[in-house]
Amino acid sequence: MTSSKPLTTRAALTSAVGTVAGLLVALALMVGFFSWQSEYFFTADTFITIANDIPAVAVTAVGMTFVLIIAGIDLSVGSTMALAAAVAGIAMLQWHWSLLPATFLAMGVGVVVGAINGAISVAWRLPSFIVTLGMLEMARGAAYLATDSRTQYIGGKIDWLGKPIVLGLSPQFFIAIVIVVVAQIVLTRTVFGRSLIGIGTNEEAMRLAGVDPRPLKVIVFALAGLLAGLGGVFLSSRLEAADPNAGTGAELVVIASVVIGGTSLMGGRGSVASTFFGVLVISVLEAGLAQIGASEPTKRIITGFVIIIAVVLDTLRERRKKRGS
Amino acid sequence: MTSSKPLTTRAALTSAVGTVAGLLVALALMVGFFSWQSEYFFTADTFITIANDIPAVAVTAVGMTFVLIIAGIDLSVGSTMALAAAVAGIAMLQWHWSLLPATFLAMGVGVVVGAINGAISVAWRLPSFIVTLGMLEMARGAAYLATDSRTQYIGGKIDWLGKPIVLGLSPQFFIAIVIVVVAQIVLTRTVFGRSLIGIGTNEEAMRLAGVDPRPLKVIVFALAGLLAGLGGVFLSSRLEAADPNAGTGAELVVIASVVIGGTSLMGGRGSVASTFFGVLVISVLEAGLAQIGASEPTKRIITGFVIIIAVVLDTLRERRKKRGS
Amino acid sequence: MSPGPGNLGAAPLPVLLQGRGIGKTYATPVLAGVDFELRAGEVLALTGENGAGKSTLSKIVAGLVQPTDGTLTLAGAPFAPASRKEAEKLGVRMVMQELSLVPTLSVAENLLLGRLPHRLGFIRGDALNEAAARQMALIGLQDIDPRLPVSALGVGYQQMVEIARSLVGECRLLILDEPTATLTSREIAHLFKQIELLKARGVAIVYISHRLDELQQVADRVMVLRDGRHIDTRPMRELTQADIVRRMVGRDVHEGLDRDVRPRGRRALAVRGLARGSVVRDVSFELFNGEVLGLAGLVGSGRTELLRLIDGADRKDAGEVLLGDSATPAKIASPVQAVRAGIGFVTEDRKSQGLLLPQSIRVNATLANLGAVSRGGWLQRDVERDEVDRLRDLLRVRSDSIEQPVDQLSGGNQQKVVFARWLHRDCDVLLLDEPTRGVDIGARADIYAQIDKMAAAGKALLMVSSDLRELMSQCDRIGVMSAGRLVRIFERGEWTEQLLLEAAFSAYSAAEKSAPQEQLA
Amino acid sequence: ADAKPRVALVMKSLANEFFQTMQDGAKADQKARSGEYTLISNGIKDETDTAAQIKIVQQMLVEHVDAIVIAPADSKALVPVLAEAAAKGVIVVNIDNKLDADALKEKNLVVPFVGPDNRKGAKLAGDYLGKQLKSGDKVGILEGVSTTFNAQQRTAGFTDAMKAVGANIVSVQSGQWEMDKANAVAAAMLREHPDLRALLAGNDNMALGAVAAIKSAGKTGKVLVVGYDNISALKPMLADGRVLATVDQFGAKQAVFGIDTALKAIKEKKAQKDLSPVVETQVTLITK
Ligand SMILES: Nc1ncnc2c1ncn2[C@@H]1O[C@H](COP(=O)(O)OP(=O)(O)OP(=O)(O)O)[C@@H](O)[C@H]1O
Ligand SMILES: Nc1ncnc2c1ncn2[C@@H]1O[C@H](COP(=O)(O)OP(=O)(O)OP(=O)(O)O)[C@@H](O)[C@H]1O
Ligand SMILES: [Mg+2]
Ligand SMILES: [Mg+2]
Repeated sequence: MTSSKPLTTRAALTSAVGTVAGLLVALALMVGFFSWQSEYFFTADTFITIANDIPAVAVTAVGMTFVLIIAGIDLSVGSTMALAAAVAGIAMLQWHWSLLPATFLAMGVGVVVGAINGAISVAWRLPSFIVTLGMLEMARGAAYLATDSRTQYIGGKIDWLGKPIVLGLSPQFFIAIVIVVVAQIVLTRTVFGRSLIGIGTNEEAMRLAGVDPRPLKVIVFALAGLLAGLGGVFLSSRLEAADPNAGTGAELVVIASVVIGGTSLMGGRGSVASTFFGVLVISVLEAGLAQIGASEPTKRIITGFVIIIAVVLDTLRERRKKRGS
Repeated sequence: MTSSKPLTTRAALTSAVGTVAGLLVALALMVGFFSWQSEYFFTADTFITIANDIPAVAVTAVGMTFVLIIAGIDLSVGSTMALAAAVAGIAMLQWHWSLLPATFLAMGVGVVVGAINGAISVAWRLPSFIVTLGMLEMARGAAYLATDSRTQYIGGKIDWLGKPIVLGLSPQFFIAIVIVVVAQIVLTRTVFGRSLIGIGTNEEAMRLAGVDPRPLKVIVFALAGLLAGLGGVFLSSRLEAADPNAGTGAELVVIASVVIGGTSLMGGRGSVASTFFGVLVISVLEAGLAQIGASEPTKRIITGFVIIIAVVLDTLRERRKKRGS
Repeated sequence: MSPGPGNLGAAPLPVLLQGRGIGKTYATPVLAGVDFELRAGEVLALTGENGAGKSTLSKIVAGLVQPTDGTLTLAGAPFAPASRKEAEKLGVRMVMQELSLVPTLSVAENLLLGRLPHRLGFIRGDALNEAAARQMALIGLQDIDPRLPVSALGVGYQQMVEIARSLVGECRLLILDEPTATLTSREIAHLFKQIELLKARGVAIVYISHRLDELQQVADRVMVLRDGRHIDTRPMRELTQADIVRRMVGRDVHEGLDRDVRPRGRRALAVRGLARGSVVRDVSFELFNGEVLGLAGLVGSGRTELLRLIDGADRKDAGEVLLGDSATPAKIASPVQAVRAGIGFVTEDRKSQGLLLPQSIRVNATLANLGAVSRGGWLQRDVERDEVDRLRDLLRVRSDSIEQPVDQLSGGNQQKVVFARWLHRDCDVLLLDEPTRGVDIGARADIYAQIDKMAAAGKALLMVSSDLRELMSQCDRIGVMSAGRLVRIFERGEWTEQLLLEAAFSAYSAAEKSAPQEQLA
Repeated sequence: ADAKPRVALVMKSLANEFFQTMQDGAKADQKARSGEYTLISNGIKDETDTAAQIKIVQQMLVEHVDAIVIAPADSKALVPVLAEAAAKGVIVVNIDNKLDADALKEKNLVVPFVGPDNRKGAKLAGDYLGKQLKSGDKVGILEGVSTTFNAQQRTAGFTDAMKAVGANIVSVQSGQWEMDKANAVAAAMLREHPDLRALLAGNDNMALGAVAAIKSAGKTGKVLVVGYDNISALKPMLADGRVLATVDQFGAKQAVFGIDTALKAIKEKKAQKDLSPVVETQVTLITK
């Protein structure tokens, strides 16, 4: 038995690298399988397409990671995406705003939706599951109202975000990467991030330590709303339209990605970096299944299976690590 | 400090009556509003239609109540309904089974799906949220496979369950009522029910007290599957067809009903009886909004709003009670 | 260096905190008309039975609970803290009776929770770890790496972290609510040294404990509460332990250090070569019907782990447990099998491992033996109510009714509910981990009486305690664990406090001077 | 690789029987003339998941297909990605749901539409129903997902026909294309308007839901129902009159027509912009 210090550092390192390594293995397996099935899969094109595909889900998943870390959940992100995109679309079409202010407006809408989620949960100490379930319905209704239940075609005005600029990659890809990196730093290096982990683990202890969890929780939900709003704009820019049905069911995909990335649904444990890889797993799976032309039932069954397997593997790894240490 | 007995009974009574009373007030308000809006709302017809409408959701919600009580969640119930109904439909159409054995088969399918959910969650100690999310996809895929993605018309063979027998009410209504009553008794009066509440409150304490939570959890998920399977048959019998898309999104409606009925998403607290009233609230709302011909956005917004308000009211009541005692 | 009890009378210290007519009413009054004063640089011991209102009074002072009556003044100014933060701003701090740490955060982060050193919101890791190490050194824990997650520490160490945390920052008044309930003498010595230093700096200390011998060591004055009322406050030196007890419970209580050795029956249990990692190493012993075998050891010596292994709660790496006279190992892979085999386990951490907090006393008490209150799977409410009423009276659980949720009970009464559960189960072998943690002296006597009764009925009891006096008074034999090994089993008559302590340290000093923390890795 | 042209068929929800039929038709056709082309077919989870469909189009581009035959989930939002496809030289053919003309214009794109006129189809059914109605009769419309173009077109077609006979449309509500949702809505309409004469459903699944609602209300035979799509489950209903009529738009053939158009363009080496804009396919009223 040696001194404990080197051990600690090593353990901490192994943990972060561990999750990502596990996900990389899963990714490699999938890429291998799909490459074997389709000669066109293992090409730069595929990966560029995937890369340009993920920003909307990725940024929304970043917000969801924070929410799960404080032991909350946000089922309204899909609707928020649609509502924010709808408002941005109207701003561009009817009020002739340009892309940048419209994007900020969308993020503002997201913040408001998220803050309402947070404020209601906090004020009456309600589980966020049910509050955001209500919001899922309300924000979707609002998106219908805003667009008059019709897809609003925006056109070239919004497509800049999704158009390739460097190496075939779009600005939204780079923005998403920056957000992931910044969020990871915030989570691991700041007082804010630590407080969130504390709240997710033992809210009462945080309260007793003089950290009021309430404003922090509202901020986290607002942040999730903001990022969902941005995700909505990203989605719109690929569609060049504001679709009132955009993001239907996105909440479950986003949550699945975050959980596959090793973030705990019980709160207190999570990493934005591995969320990103969780998003990749789902995207590669989706892309690959489409590329080999799998039938709908097959897709469903395989997707469900992969979600479960990915989480089982993560748990086993996590547990082995614990036993080892 | 007086003797404990009178206090106890009174408190217990107030509690049970309290939740239901709150829901009754909510129901009365809605009925009042819709009756004011539509001259045809306050008629026996309306209530008979609603009564014949709810059994599928009601029995599924009973299963969900048990799942929430052990601090689990089951997102796969909607897909399970479809899969079970599909299998029953095939049994009746292709193998020429009669209704009763086909219904048992459907419940059997539900039990298998639920038991798999439970077994996976228990074996790897995974959150049921993610396991059942995977199952949501898989069971839906299986339902597509079973029906070849086509609605299977079953016809008169299955309609007995949904046909009025007494006072315009159908056998499935009475079956649902019996199930609610039996489940409530099981929950409050049996060792099984007590153990579930214990597991939902503090699983580790139960384990150390010598109650193995694992088989009980598997049983609860299997039970939820069984009831979802029965719900699927109920749905089919009203429509006289097995629709592979049946029950899409039902999980959220069911969870909302259960939570509105005062069952805690955190586990350890819940009542089947009030779940039934939660189901009523959602059904009356849906029926009323359709009857006054509300637009789709209005429906969405009001539904979301009612979900949140109902839970806020329940929480306030609960809290007032606690403060009082 | 310190004023000490002796020279207190010489120059009365200035009054720091004064309470007048403090009352608190929940459903029923739990505090009524309490007057008290606290002087700078003194240690005021607060004692009383479980549920007397000690924690409630402390929480009022610390801003965690608002009084329904009465006023407080701090250094002459009105003092009505609305939150803990507000109280802490004025230098009033409290170590809670129940642990309130964040297991996923590191020791350092927990120590400085709410005041993490940062620059523009970014945590300054070095400053954090340095400050934490300094803080830990104050209470003699310089060996623990502040970067470890708290969850890697045992309960005892976690308690030490709690204490260390309260010493961070400006402090004028410190409340310690049963800080030593899970500590052994080594840690307690560190704590007392720290208390002396604080006193010398003029800090006023409220010290709550059920261990009266401790009070004699540290306290300058003693304040006794009974049923939420102030009974008496006097200088410590004017009182004997018996005086204090009489004031607390209103009657005499006999602990009796010199009991006769109980007649030993047949073998109830044999443990052979039990091991798990470096926490429990090759432990073997036998336990007999009708005896109480104590387990002493330092915090982290592996006593809890040993009980958990016997109970099947954790997986063992090696070894076996034999039941009764049987020569074949019993198959006990889970607590469920243990209970079925007649082994009960009163856990150390009642909050996370024992109780269903939001549920009633009734539900909690019958949990391990639902079969006795049911027929064919159906609960028999009347039977259950009668049995729980009986248990409640037997153990004198202070509560409004058996329907009261246990999270509304005081700590000691919660402990009694856990104990009641295993009385109800009626096991052949009972594993007791700190069974009197936080239990007052009167109630302790109740529990001892039950232990006695069970032993007399031929049950076998294995009791872990950090309170050597308790072990010495209650046990027929005492085993001592050190660094995961069972180093020696003393028979009654062989032991002295000194010998027990030496044994407890033995495996550590043999390996290295650097103490038990190596097992933390 | 092989010299055979590779055609990607991108469908809407394969959970919907109509598209399933369409896909099966295409697969059967490909099997019959497997020497002529290869087929990759894909669909999305539900009809509103536009983003997922875009992803599929992109994957097909990555797969280097020669042609894309698509039933767009949204008539506007799919245009940009299809423009991208055309720019890469992939032949794009639109089936089922017509792409928005303005959006195509902005992208300077010509995409041949091979498919039926939904409005016309709905009007066929509506007109047939109209013969049994008199002026002032109350009718209700069960719309699909209101945000989709097909749903809107069918509602418009029904409305045209009802206006023509002077019937009174008392309610238009969405049944989300689904049987159980339509059932609940139809039940409410029947209660609210006890003298309702007919229910016009945007697809046959919803018609099935309506039939069930009529039965529960004890009004079988008193309320007429028309549907759209001619799914197999409807046959017994048509036979005994519980459903008056439905519309067949020959889903099984639609995709094949689209594929033919694409193959022809490839064979003749025509550029996208030279393709003829509309190839209308047949819609037929089915009453038995
Ligand atoms: N939140 C609450 N609601 C109702 N009663 C409460 C609540 N908190 C404490 N009590 C009651 O107040 C009384 C005093 O409790 P307190 O915790 O102050 O006792 P204590 O003297 O610290 O006892 P112990 O030695 O067991 O820790 C108890 O009878 C307890 O049941
Ligand atoms: N859940 C756990 N995870 C990791 N290490 C643990 C855990 N529980 C205990 N340990 C470690 O195992 C060792 C033995 O702890 P154990 O609790 O058995 O000791 P103990 O003598 O009962 O002391 P205590 O008074 O702290 O309970 C300690 O070093 C402790 O830090
Ligand atoms: Mg206390
Ligand atoms: Mg211990």
